[in-house]
Amino acid sequence: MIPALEIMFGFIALVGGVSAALILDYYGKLISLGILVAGVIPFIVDRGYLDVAITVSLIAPIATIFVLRVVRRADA
Amino acid sequence: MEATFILGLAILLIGVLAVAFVRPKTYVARLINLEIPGWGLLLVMLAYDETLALLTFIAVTAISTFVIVRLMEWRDESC
Amino acid sequence: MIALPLVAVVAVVAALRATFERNTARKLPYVNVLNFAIAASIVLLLDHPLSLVAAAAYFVGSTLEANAIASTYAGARNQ
Amino acid sequence: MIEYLVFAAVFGLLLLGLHRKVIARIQTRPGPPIWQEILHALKFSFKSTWVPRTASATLYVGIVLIGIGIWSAAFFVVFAGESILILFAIYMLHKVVEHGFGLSSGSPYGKFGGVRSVISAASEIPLFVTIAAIYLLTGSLILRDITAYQGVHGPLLFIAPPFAIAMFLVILSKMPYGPFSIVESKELVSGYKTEHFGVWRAGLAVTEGLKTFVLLYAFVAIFIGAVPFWAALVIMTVVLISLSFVCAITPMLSPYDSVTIQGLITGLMLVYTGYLWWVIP
Amino acid sequence: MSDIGGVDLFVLEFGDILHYFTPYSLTLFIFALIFTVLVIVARPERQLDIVFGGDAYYAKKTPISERQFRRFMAIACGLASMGAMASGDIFNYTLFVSMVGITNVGIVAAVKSRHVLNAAYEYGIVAMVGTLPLFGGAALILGTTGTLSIPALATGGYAVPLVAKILLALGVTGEGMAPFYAAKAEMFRAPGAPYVIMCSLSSLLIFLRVVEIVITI
Amino acid sequence: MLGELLYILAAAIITWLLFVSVDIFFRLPEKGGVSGASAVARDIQAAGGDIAGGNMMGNIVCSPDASAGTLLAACGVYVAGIPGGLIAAALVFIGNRICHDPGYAGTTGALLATFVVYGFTQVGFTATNFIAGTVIAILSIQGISHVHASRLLARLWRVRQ
Amino acid sequence: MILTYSIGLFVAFAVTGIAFFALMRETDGLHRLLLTDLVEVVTLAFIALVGTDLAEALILPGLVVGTSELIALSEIYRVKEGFNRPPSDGLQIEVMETAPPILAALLVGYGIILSGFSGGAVAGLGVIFYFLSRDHHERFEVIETASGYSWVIWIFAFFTFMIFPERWFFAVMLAGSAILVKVMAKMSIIGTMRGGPNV
Repeated sequence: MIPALEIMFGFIALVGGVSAALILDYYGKLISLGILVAGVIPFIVDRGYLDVAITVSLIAPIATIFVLRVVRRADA
Repeated sequence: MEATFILGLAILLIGVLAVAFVRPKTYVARLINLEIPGWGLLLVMLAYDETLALLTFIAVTAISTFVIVRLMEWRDESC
Repeated sequence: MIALPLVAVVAVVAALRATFERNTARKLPYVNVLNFAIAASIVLLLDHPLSLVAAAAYFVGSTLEANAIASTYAGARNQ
Repeated sequence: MIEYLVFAAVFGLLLLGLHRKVIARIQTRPGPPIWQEILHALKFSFKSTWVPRTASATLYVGIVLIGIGIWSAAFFVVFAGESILILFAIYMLHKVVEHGFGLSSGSPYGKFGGVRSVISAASEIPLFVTIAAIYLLTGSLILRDITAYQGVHGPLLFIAPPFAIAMFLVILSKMPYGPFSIVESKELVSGYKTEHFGVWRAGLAVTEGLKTFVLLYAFVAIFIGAVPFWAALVIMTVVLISLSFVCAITPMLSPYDSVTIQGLITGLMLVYTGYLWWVIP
Repeated sequence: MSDIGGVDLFVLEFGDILHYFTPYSLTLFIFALIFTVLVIVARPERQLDIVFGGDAYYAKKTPISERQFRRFMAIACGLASMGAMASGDIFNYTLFVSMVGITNVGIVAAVKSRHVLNAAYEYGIVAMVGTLPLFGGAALILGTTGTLSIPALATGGYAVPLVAKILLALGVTGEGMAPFYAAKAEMFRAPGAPYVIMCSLSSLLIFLRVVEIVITI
Repeated sequence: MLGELLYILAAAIITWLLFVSVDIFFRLPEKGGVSGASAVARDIQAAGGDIAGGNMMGNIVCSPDASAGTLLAACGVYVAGIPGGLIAAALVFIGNRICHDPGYAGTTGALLATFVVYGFTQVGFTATNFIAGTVIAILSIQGISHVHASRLLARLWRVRQ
Repeated sequence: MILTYSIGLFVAFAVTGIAFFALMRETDGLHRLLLTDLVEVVTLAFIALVGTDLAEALILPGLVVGTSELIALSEIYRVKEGFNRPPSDGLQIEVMETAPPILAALLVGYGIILSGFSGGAVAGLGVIFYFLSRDHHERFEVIETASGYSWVIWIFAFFTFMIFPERWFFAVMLAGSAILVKVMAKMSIIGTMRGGPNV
């Protein structure tokens, strides 16, 4: 991967991480987490671990759904 | 010294700070923030090509998230 | 080979807009653009039959996530 | 083999009797005869014996055997000049035995005695520091090598007196009627020993005798070096009398203070060890 | 290797993983074995509680189901401590130590007393945090020397960083020794003597063993 | 460089027309498929947009629709030609089922796009042009201005009605 | 390489300090539990920094230990605080009707390909996710039985290793699949946790 791309995807991941840390709203946090994952996936793919990328991108929403269960309760 | 590794460490650091000094100080916020350092660690593992460990780590993190979620549900139900 | 940087730029723009959007439900379309861009860059990064599956898995997974968040958000607001 | 053990146990009990006598004399009481502890052990051997209904029978009996077993092992380790790390281990594991004694009966007094013995973990740490320092000085933990080292350089007692003091305190914390014997303080009746009677109590007495002998003998072997056996016995008696003096003139500390003081001593030892480590190479 | 625990009595090799006994670790191993056997055969005592200042007392009983669970946990704890005594590999040792931590929590977890459970929870937190220095120390040793085998490290030629040793000792201490002991001492209030003793025994054993390891490597 | 950019722009326009028409044909703007889609639509309306366009955008967010089908079909054509496009259609079908979407907009879109993309690769385009083009097309709908995009989509929807 | 390791270690120690500081200041029980989960991540970071094949092999047991402690502690916390009313269904959104079977099937399938502990964890996650969307009317004895048999197979595979070393491939396959089933069964039971109805 050329450095420019690394910087861009890394930037996406960092934006996701920082905003997940700073945003106060739960839904906003979860969405930021999704942005973080979006930044991470290209790095996995770039190293050629496609199977890992598939599994990770399937597991990430499951974790989010788990968290949503309590977010829903905390929110209601 | 590659980008993946540095990025991983940065996210790990951000994540740990986010969990340690969580805002707002609720269980749910902390639980969500807990995922951030996990992704940082994932990138560190990726930098060293530890894929099997990485996969297991992600699966197990999701499971432990679920364990805590379940605990919080019990709590909400009983309080 | 300008397609990949173009897609990455779109991804960055989408990520920034999603981050700085205040309304939760209106963040999601931006995230959707981000997902498109990432799925495209998965395929563009690695020209391999499995990367099609990876792109689809990523796209479906993140769409599912967005769907779940939106539905929960809607459910919470209706109450 | 067995005759050594018997001798050690009897001599240890005799020392304990002497201990009581000295304390009594310092406090201007007549005190029991010196062989009182031996008589105790014999008396209990012939009293009627059973196991309390609330007790966990196997543990209740087994712990007595384990107590005798570990101190016999310690005796042979010291006698054969093996690693003093083993002695250290047995000394620490004795705490588990006390704990077992206390808990196996189901009596609240015994239980509190046992719990207190667990709290007083601090008493073992000075010994650990001592052993680390000895390793630093002599480069070995095998008792033979330490004795040989002392043959060349003179007794460790004069080379590094603070460690002798630390070891002295360690032995002190296991002596009855001492300032650190919180596990046997009077508000707990007899502490962890409360519910063991009859033959079991006799076994406990044997354990105590062996323990006293082994610890004092180890003190002589580690800090004085190779001396004839009779001389070792004499030195042990002298050390014991000095211990009795300390026991006689100090009050028993509360559990909290006891732990604090032991912790302080450990800290001082650590500082001294660090100093030695700095100086030696 | 340096012979602080005496000469090697027995070495068993599984590839690069090995188990060995010195007289020292053998002593500890036998001790663990004896207590494990005791746990298997002994029945728990019926603990009497008196109300201080009065004549009233009542006996606590350990129900069968609770007893089975706790016995199982105590046996597992004994096996884990035996493993920690016999292991010749630092990482295996740390694993056994953390297993001891888990089983210690398990031994009292079935007790339905809020006081004991509180103590167990506090202890469990400390034990879990203790895995950080424990694994961190082992990983540091692996990272700097490239091996984890205790005999290999003991032959010298490897510069084991002091901080790794300190971390290792700190981790074991965290699993239940002096400064963090306060929570654990409360755990011993639980009835069921043979099982509770296993808690205190196992933490003593792993501590004694780490002393040997830290001095040896 | 510039030529490729032009190709990408052309591909963006082609895919835009393709998936918007398929989506509108499958009545995506009519109502939100899941409650989440309706929520998105409502918030877009609250910001000054149009509910019909908002519904369509919400549906695009919540389930792989024709645009996703187009993207994945282009990817499929890029990695494996026509069979790749068909596989992509199958994957989109599975994705639809996962996301509780009863419709067939995504699958149809993917099948159509496979042939369209394949056809255009015969006349000088490359599949990568289409991948990037789809991303730009979706950016124009979802990522520039929700208000204007929803109004535009709503106007197209009224034309179909 | 050395520089990388040093920087990594520096960050790891910094992170440890932060985590311990937070843990020190925290008094609430559940918050402390969450922070210990954080500490576990930091622990794994220490191991991962070593960066060899051996490190990968060491992460797995580290994970096992961390998870089991977490599960044990959460259970103790539940009992100690007296949370004894099982939670009702929490999340009624549309995707929970359709997504779990397909995703679970995918994860279980991939887990079977992966086999071993990693496969077990992945597949177990899938099964948890599946159970989450159902009422718990599944027959847990069946799962327990499967787990027991798989344990036997695992032991059997070990003996095959010992006695017929030349059949190592067979033994590896046997052990891998057995541990897969075992871990999957255990993980899937987490989903229901003790105390609920039909358990």
